[in-house]
Amino acid sequence: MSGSTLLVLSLLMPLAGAVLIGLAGRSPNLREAVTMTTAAALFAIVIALLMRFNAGPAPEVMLQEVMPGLKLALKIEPLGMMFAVIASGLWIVNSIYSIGYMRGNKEKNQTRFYICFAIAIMSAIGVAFSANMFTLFVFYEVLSISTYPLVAHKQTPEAKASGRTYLGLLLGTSIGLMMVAIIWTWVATGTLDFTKGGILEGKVSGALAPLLLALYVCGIGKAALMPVHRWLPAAMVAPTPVSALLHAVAVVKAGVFTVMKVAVYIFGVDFLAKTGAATWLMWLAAFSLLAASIVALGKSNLKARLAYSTVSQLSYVTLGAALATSMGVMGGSMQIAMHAMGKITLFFCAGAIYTATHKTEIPDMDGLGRAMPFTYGAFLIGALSIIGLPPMGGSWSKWYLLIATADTGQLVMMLVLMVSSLLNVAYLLPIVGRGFFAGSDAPPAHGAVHAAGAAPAPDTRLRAIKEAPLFCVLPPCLTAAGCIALFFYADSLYRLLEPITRP
Amino acid sequence: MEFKDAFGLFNYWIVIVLMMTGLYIVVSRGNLVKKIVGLNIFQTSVFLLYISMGKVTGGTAPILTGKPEVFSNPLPHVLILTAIVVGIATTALGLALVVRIKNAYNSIEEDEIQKLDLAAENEVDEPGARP
Amino acid sequence: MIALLVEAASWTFLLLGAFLVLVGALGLVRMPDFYTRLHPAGITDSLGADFILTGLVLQAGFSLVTVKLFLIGAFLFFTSPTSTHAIANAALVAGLKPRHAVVPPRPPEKATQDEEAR
Amino acid sequence: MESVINMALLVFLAGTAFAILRRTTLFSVVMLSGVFSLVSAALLVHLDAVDVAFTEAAVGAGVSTVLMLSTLALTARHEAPGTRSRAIPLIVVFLTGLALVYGTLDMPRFGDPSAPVHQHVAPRYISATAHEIGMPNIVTAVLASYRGFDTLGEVTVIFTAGIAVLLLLAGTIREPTTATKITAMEHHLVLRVVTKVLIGPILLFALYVQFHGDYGPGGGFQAGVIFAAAFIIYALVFGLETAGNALPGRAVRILLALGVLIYSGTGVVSFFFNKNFLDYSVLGATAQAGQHIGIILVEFGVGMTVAAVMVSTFYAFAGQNPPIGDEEW
Amino acid sequence: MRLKTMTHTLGLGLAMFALWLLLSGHYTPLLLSFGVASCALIVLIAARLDVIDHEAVPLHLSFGYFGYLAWLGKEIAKSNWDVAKIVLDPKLPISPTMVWVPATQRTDVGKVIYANSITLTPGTVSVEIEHDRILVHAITREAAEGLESGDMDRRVDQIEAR
Amino acid sequence: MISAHLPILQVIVPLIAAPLSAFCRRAGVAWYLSLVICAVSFAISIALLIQVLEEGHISYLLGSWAAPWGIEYRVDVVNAFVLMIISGIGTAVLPYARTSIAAEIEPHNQALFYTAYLLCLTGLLGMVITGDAFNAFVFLEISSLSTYALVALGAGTDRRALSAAYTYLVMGTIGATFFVIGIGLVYMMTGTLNMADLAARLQGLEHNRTVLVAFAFIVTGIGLKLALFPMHLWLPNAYAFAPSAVTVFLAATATKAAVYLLLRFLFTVFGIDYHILGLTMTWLFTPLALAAMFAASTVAIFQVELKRMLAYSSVAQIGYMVLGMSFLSVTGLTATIIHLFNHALMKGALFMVLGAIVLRQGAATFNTIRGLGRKMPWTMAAFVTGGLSLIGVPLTVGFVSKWYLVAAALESGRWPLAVLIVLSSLLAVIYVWRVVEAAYLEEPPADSKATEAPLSMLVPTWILIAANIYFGVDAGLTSRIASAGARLLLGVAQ
Amino acid sequence: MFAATAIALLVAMVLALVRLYAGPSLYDRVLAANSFGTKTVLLIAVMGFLTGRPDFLDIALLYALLNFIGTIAVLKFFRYRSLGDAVEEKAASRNKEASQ
Repeated sequence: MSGSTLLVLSLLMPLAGAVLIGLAGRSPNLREAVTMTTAAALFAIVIALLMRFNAGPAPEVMLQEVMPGLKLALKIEPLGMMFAVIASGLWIVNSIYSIGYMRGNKEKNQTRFYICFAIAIMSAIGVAFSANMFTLFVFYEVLSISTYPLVAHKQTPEAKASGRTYLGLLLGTSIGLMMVAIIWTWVATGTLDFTKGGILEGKVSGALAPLLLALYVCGIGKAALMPVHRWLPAAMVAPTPVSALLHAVAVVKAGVFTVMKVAVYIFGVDFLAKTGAATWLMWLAAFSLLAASIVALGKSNLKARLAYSTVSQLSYVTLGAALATSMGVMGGSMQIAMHAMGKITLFFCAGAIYTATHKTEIPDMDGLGRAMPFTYGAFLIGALSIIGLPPMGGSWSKWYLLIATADTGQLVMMLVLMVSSLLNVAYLLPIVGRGFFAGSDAPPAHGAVHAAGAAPAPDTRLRAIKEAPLFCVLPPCLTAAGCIALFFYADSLYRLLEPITRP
Repeated sequence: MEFKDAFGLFNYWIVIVLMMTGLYIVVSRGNLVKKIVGLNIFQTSVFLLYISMGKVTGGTAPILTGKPEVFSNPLPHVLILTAIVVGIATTALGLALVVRIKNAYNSIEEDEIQKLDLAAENEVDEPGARP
Repeated sequence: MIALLVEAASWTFLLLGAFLVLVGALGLVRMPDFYTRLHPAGITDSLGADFILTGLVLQAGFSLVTVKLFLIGAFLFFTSPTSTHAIANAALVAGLKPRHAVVPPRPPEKATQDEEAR
Repeated sequence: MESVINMALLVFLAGTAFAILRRTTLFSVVMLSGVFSLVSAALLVHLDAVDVAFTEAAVGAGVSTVLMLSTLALTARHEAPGTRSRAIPLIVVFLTGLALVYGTLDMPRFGDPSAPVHQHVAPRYISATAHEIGMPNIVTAVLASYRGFDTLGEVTVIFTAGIAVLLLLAGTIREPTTATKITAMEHHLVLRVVTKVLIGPILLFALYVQFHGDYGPGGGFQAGVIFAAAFIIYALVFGLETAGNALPGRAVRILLALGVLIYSGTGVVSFFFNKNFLDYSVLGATAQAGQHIGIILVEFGVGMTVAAVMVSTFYAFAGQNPPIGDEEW
Repeated sequence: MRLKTMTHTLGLGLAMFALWLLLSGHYTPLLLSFGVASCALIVLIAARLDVIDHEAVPLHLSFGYFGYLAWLGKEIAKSNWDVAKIVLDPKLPISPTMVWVPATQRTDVGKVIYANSITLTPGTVSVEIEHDRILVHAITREAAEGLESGDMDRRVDQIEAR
Repeated sequence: MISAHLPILQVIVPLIAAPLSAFCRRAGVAWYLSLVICAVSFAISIALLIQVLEEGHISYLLGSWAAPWGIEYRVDVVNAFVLMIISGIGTAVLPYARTSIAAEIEPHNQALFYTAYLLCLTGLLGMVITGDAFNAFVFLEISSLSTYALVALGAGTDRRALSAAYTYLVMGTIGATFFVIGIGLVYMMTGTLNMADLAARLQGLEHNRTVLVAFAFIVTGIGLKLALFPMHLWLPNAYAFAPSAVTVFLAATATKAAVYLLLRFLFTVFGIDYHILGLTMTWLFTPLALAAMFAASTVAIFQVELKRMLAYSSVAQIGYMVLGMSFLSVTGLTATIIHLFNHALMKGALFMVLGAIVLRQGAATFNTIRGLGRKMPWTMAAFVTGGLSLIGVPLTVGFVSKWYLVAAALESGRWPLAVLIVLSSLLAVIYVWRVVEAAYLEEPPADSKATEAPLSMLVPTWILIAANIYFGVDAGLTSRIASAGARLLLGVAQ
Repeated sequence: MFAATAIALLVAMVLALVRLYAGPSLYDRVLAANSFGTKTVLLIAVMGFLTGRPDFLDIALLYALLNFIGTIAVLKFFRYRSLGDAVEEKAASRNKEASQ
């Protein structure tokens, strides 16, 4: 099979999966089998593409010329390849987890869930392989729309409100700002192709470049940079597999991925550095990074805390892009992968806890670690990776970013990174700590109210809790292992990404 | 402007006054029949505007008599013949609508009808309401 | 000579007609109530119109125009009393009372020659 | 002298328009609007637009008045006192008027023979009608031939109106009852006799106007209106049911459509001679004769549709059930 | 079709054609044939409308009608003068009166002629027609008395020859 | 031979069919006739478009009288495109209309409905194809009169159709009369009515005050007809209460023809060099268009009745078209022309969906569509797709329009306008999403008996939806035509 | 002379208009309108001569005809409150009252 066929297939496969899932909606088992098969097949295709990409010229394909000069086209480049691998790989894990979670919680409308999920993956792959900004934008929008039913899945008023915030912010920023930026680029340069070294140099004056960059970055709502991050915590009402999808597999990753692409292929690192267009962005990212961490510290809802953690962690990527050096780009790009693996682990664990105990508040979770050792173990590994401690994958990205700040002499930024790591420790590790060590005898402080009533004694309560179903526990363990593996195999990732950092 | 010039335009000015009277009746009155009458006046005055521009001083109606004569411009006449027909068609249709409105609302006053319409609009919110 | 005479006659007719029309219109304004107004209106319709038309006929000589003027006259001759009668009748039927006259009571039926209307 | 009459009529018109604005009795308004049409028609005659005057009289003073009266009979007699603000309409209208007056400043003066209108297009009609069409009435020539397509449009407009009125009112036409005859004015001796006498001449006049449109003012449209007037007066006096028996609504509907078909059919014939639509020159031995035949045919179509539309519209209006309840006049 | 109706029909057709010739002024074969067609159409329509009878085509009126017209013209002139005087008189000397006057005509056409004649003469207006009498509104007492003399009534009777 | 007469056939085929259909006593027969005629008409328009694309403009002399003396039909790429839109939608509506009309209109009116429909089509086609200013007025009136009647037919289900039709009639007549005044004034100064001739003779009269006023009146008159804000007040009710099939047809065609007329007068008759044109555009059209985009969209958000909501949305969309013109650039006009087409597709489809809902539920309000996503999946899926197109999501036609519009704004350096354009399209997100939420995220009432719409309605709807997608994915053809049209109007070489 | 006649007619028309506007009864208005119509007929006839084209009398004839029809329509309207065949209780009863 030729590379371009494979490319097209990588889009068609999840799409076909969506259709088949719809057809198989009557029989849950068949439906889930289809999901799994599709996920596996997609991963295989992506891996095949990876091999082909490593071996020779990048596969590319032109799908359709929408308007004169404006093409829907796919092309593989390193960053996208990495994103595709992450998305397709995590889909498998996430699917397994979904089966456990959705069945465990007896969610309604599961067929719709799986269909939308498949379409979301399709669009994530599309985003990853886009050959130009237009194509990327198209898939970006498809992604927003296809995930909307997932966010509003529960159909409660709260879910609907979150759905509204989610879609409103994502569509609003993308159509309202990013589209303008894209058309501006088009009008200025006559092309939207992702080109190494950027296309804007000489086409847009240095004074306007920050403005254009602002349109892009604020337009990419999925990157959840601080003023436009509201959708992310709001989307926490969704079922946990969806959160995992949002935070790790596709959505936010598509966002920061797009930021990276814009920085590297539209503006070009040199152009950014030369004009200083990204300086403001660097400060914004830094602010976002710290502020979100501090907010996370104050959240007692586990998923909300993780959500703010995501906001914070994503800012690392943006910061990497904004530093406008090769090391920054490298660190940012790696952070995409590392964070994906770490955060998905954490969410899986949160979901597993919820499935097993129906608890969402951190103070209620004292001592759960002893009842659910696998879950909490995985959580610990994920947390460490997020914090950036060896031997977890997360340490590499933080490392490169630190080098980048040193390269550019941004000592303040270096300080910010360090403070941030401390904050990470402060909001993540206590969860694990309380899980294992707190509340062994006394009823949890917050539980006092319900303990007063007919609630069973703490011991029996704890004893009643078991690990979540296998399908819920296995995936976090796998991804936790992945976190560790990434530490040891970061080299291949580096080699994959290396071309983009070369001028 | 010389007096003679002004006089040459005086015709047009009165025609404009007529037009505007008609238009004013249409926009300011709430009675549906009177609105139609206003439209009629408006349109008729426009006809006069056209015909005025076709008039040649000392000219005569554009029907050949075999003698060499100065004729007024026939084209505006043709146009206005058509326009009159359009006007009567509009009037007939408008009046037919008025009759139907009277049947349906028992009123031909715009204000009352609007009130009734508004009430209907508010009803839609209620469950099971069918307009 | 004849032409002059005809011209003079035509003038006379026209001016007389114009005068009568004016008088009729004046009466229409001056008279106190609906029923009395019917009479001066009749002046315009009958002699006023006829005089003016006659004056015009004299101007036109014998031609198609004469025929048409004559037709107008004939038409008015038929229709104007009919309209006037119809208006008066309608007013009476609707109950409009004359202000300066009493509607006389219906005299008793003399004979029963009914079924007049066809 | 001419300008005196002109001015006087214009002032009449203004006076009438203001009176219409002021009156709240709708009946007066309708009468005044009839007068408005009548005066403007007189003014049109004065401005040499005899064909237009003919039409305006037939339409404005005749048909409109009858239709408006029927509407009044079915709706209301008085305008409710206005509650709405009149300032905004006044300002809008005033500004519009001001704009128009501003526009007049560069206009050629009234009656100026050197105005641009008299220099282009129109002179050709005046000079070429005699040999190209061969009829004295230039207006008819332009109407039916040079701009014959506009007139086809006009017939379609009137056809549309006829269809529209049928669509709106046909559903609410009352079934004839036994009592209906009472209100025919047949017992009205004078009206009955005079109407009977007049119907023949009116019809004749209509047909005269129909066939002499080439020579003098008139043509299919005016003829159609007069023709319909004969039926209307008949229906007024002898009752709608009698009229409906003599000329059923279904027949009227067929005639309504037939007129348009005659007109457009005449145009289509040119196709068979590989000429453009509405090119009548193929219809006769010579181009001029062809034009003449074509014009007679299309005028006939116009007359038929117009008459049928007028009659059917009158039927539709007059056949409505009057609302129950009365208000004092 | 009865003979009487036939004559009426024929009369109508001929009258119409005469009128056409008077109106037309163009005597080309084309227009003449249009004329014939038109008259035929009118007769057809009239028959359909059922208006062909002695009322529509008053063949029964004698030639005395024209004499009557002359007399009526004189009367009209006279009464015009009277009413004009009243209108122009600053005092407006009116004495409105309403009276019933007998109408002795045999046919409706006769009655209509009488009623219209009354209306045509200014000063008197026929307001209502009953079987054998007409309610008249007169502007002065004298005008009413003039009618009550019955002169006009008789003259109209006379033109109903048959 | 027949190809020489295509321009006139375009108009007289429906014109002759209209009286013929009036003979039909049964609605079914009239429907068949109309369907065939509309299809023929559509075929003719496509043939014309092809011919025009190949050969440039076509001129057809009616009655064989040479141009300024007789009436000329002048087909170029701009009006050929609009003709195609009108006749295409006209054809697409008919299969749909049969079921819809049978349900919504009193039986005795159903046969004549098709006559009025054909007349409306005739009028629209006639006013678009003609090269004569007054002839445009006549056909404008044919379409208007039949439209009033068609709208009033909605009285079969809701009496408000009558008052809506009346308001439409009054406003429409005022507009038409203004238009006639304007034409009269230009005729006064030039002595001609032929548009091309007018354009030539208006040269040198740029500063003539009469011509200036004529310009103002023509623009205002057409503005009323096309519901340019704030002269749009007639439109929402007219669309909301007309029978569904009529709404589809009108929403997709009527204002389009008016926009075309405006383009024709602004750019062909008065010409790009007309001194006041730029000022009008900047100081009148731009603010009005923006006001339309925002005010109408905002009002749309608060509507309960869906038809009316979309009607307000139409007002906003007209704002886009007008805004496109106001840039006076090739890209801007391309945006306008392509949006004529695109908007016809999306509004046509969306109103068709509403018609299907009306058929099944009796009315289309937020109340009656609750949970319909499950009960009428195909119908609601069509709505979602159409709604996305309205919002301007990529791969739909709406995106293409928006793309050109924003590009035009950026090209002209007025980037705040670009931002405003997209912001206003975000308002569309809100009202479209209210529907989506109600249809998909709410449970249907327990006693709901709603079933999927009949195929006769679904198929036309989905044809239009498919067109929405197809021309959104491959806008090459439409954008080529639109930009050729824009160049033609602006007099820029190809 | 034509001019004098025309002016006299115009003045007469003004007077008729005054009556038309002033009323007071509706019948006065009908009468005035009818009278106005007759004067217009005459005016048009005279104007034909005034402008030297007396062959437009068809229009005057038409006016006369329409004037008549208009008046009949008005009357029917008054009497029966409808131009159709409606039976109207009130009109019928009025009729009776008036004739008694």
